[in-house]
Amino acid sequence: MKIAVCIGEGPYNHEAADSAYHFIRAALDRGHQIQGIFFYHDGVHNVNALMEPPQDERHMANRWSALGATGIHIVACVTAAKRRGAMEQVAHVELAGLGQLAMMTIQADRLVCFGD
Amino acid sequence: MKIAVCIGEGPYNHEAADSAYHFIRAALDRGHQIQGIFFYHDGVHNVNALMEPPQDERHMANRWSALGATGIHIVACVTAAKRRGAMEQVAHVELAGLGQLAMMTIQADRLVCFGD
Amino acid sequence: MLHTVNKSPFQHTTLADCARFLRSGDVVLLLEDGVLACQVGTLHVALVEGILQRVAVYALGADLKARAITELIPGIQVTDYAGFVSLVEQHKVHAWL
Amino acid sequence: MLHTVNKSPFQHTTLADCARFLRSGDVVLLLEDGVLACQVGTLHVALVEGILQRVAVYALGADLKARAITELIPGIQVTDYAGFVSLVEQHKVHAWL
Amino acid sequence: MRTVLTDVKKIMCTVRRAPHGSIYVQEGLEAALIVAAYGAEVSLVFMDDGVFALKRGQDTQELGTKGFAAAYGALMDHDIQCVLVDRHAMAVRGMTEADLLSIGQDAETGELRWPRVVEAGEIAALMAEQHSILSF
Amino acid sequence: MRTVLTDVKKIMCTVRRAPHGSIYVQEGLEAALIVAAYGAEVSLVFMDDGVFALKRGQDTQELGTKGFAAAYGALMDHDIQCVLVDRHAMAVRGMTEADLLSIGQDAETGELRWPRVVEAGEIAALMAEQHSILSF
Repeated sequence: MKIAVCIGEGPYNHEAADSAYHFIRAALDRGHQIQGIFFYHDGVHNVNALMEPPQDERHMANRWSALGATGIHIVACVTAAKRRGAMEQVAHVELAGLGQLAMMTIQADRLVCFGD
Repeated sequence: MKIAVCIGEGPYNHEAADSAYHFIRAALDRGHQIQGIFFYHDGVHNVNALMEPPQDERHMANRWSALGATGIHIVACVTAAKRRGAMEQVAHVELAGLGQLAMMTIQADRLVCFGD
Repeated sequence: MLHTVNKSPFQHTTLADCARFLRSGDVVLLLEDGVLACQVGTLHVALVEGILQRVAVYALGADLKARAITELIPGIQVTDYAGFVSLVEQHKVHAWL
Repeated sequence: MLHTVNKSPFQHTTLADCARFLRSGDVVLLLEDGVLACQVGTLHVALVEGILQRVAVYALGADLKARAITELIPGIQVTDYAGFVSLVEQHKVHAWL
Repeated sequence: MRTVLTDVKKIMCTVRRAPHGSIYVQEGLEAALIVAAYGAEVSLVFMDDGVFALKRGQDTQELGTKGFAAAYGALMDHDIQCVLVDRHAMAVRGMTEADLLSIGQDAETGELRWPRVVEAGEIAALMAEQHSILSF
Repeated sequence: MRTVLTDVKKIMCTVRRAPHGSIYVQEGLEAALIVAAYGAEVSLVFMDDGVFALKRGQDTQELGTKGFAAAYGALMDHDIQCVLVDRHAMAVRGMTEADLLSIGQDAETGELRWPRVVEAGEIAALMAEQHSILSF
């Protein structure tokens, strides 16, 4: 099954991004295809290359980047990111418009939204 | 009167930062001294130098920077900012520890918190 | 004590939570989505009227205008940011975030 | 339809709001702070029991453990992220954010 | 901008948050317009505090924010015909149909278009028909 | 780290959010410890969903997050003696005193310390005595 995921909240502040990550990992383990991951609203902060969490904490941006390195299409909304100053993305993440969210949603069999 | 302000939410996503800004302007107009402005939690995104909001929208980081240029002590929590990747501040804003929040709170006559 | 409430009473319990901690002489300031509590004819009029019987309630005019809340429960006082500052001069503040 | 609810029922109306839109065959998944609704002996047991009479209710085990919710209202089924995926395989999703 | 697809997908956007206190309504409307521009059949449903986004007379000038009135004007251009609002949510919030703002004009007749006030059951039934649902 | 001030200020930190769904409790505790380290007399009050932060047995291992148990261990080191929890908030959430976790040991006697369960009126009275209140 092709699954798209939309994430609307930033990392650390809310659990939403953690839930999305665990869900995506489980979906991959069950053999599904992730059609795409779209970061919207404050979600764009998830893939900020400048984050330096404490060493004993999970590194959210690196998690997303690692997923992107496996070929999963990961997009942060460029309009939302510009507004919020999240302009330096980790590797394997694209900055693009809402059209990507539209395409993912239309092409996937399922859309799952995470947020606050 | 000496007033300290703590802001716990990011710009644009929530109205909290707008409310804080309007409150601070009104306090200055009434002749009060702003002991300091402390950005905590997602609030650290307020002073991100990389934000580029649409031209017809308010520019939150520039607003804060302009207040800082008048001599008001503006601090973003360094731990919160590192975690979230808000590492490039606009001018007239300091990146520092929670001790600054403690000092502001202790030294001011009033503390007003804004957030989600 | 000045209690600031910035959440809609229709999806959050914040205003009701705050009401349990009010003392004589306290003041409630509704701002941001909190001003939605001002509207007449809603499910939560009794909650607001109960609070009005005990303490003064203010609402920020800019937030009311943004949300087109024009018919207010009688007794609620509309103020502006300068009025907010004035309330802060008179009271310590607890923000019910 | 799979309805995901991630808010505490004690400070948000999300679960009650969602309940108004449930149809036969739907499923509710409680996750994040939403799992706080599972606790026995709370103010909102009747709300949860009412939902359980109409549809299946699941809760994410990892979120229950994080919050030390160990005494669950009978009928709630504990699942994991793989179970979440399985529910998504079977249903379209509406997230009550 | 419009892409013709052989298989038109039904996509619902639900708006449950209050306007102005957060940006979700504004960014949600922007997303709904784009999804429609990509050829999906979009329905836009205002529930819970989202109904306040449809209140007539919102004026954000004093707040110094832009608001999202322009997005409503674009709904018809993007062929978003199905704009629903939950009757119960309006009632408990003291809103009547007379409080609703217009969501644009019919391109042909020039008549004003309005959100359609419906029961929860109709919204739930429509949800069940969707290919996917975006939450704002 | 401790600064001696002639005029010790009373600062209350209120915790009203549920733990783990957001970071407010964790960052709030970090702030409370620092404020105490700067010589203020800190009281820490758990109200509404904040009472869940004091539930015994929280285990975030499966979530892959760090949690904030360490912060509780540091309360006594920072001389935060006044840790209150609202009785009504606990009751409506199905929590009893037996569900509460310990907030450390007395430095001299080694006895376990516990949050003190109090009525809203006592919290409101204590609020009125504060120099300032931080909300988390």
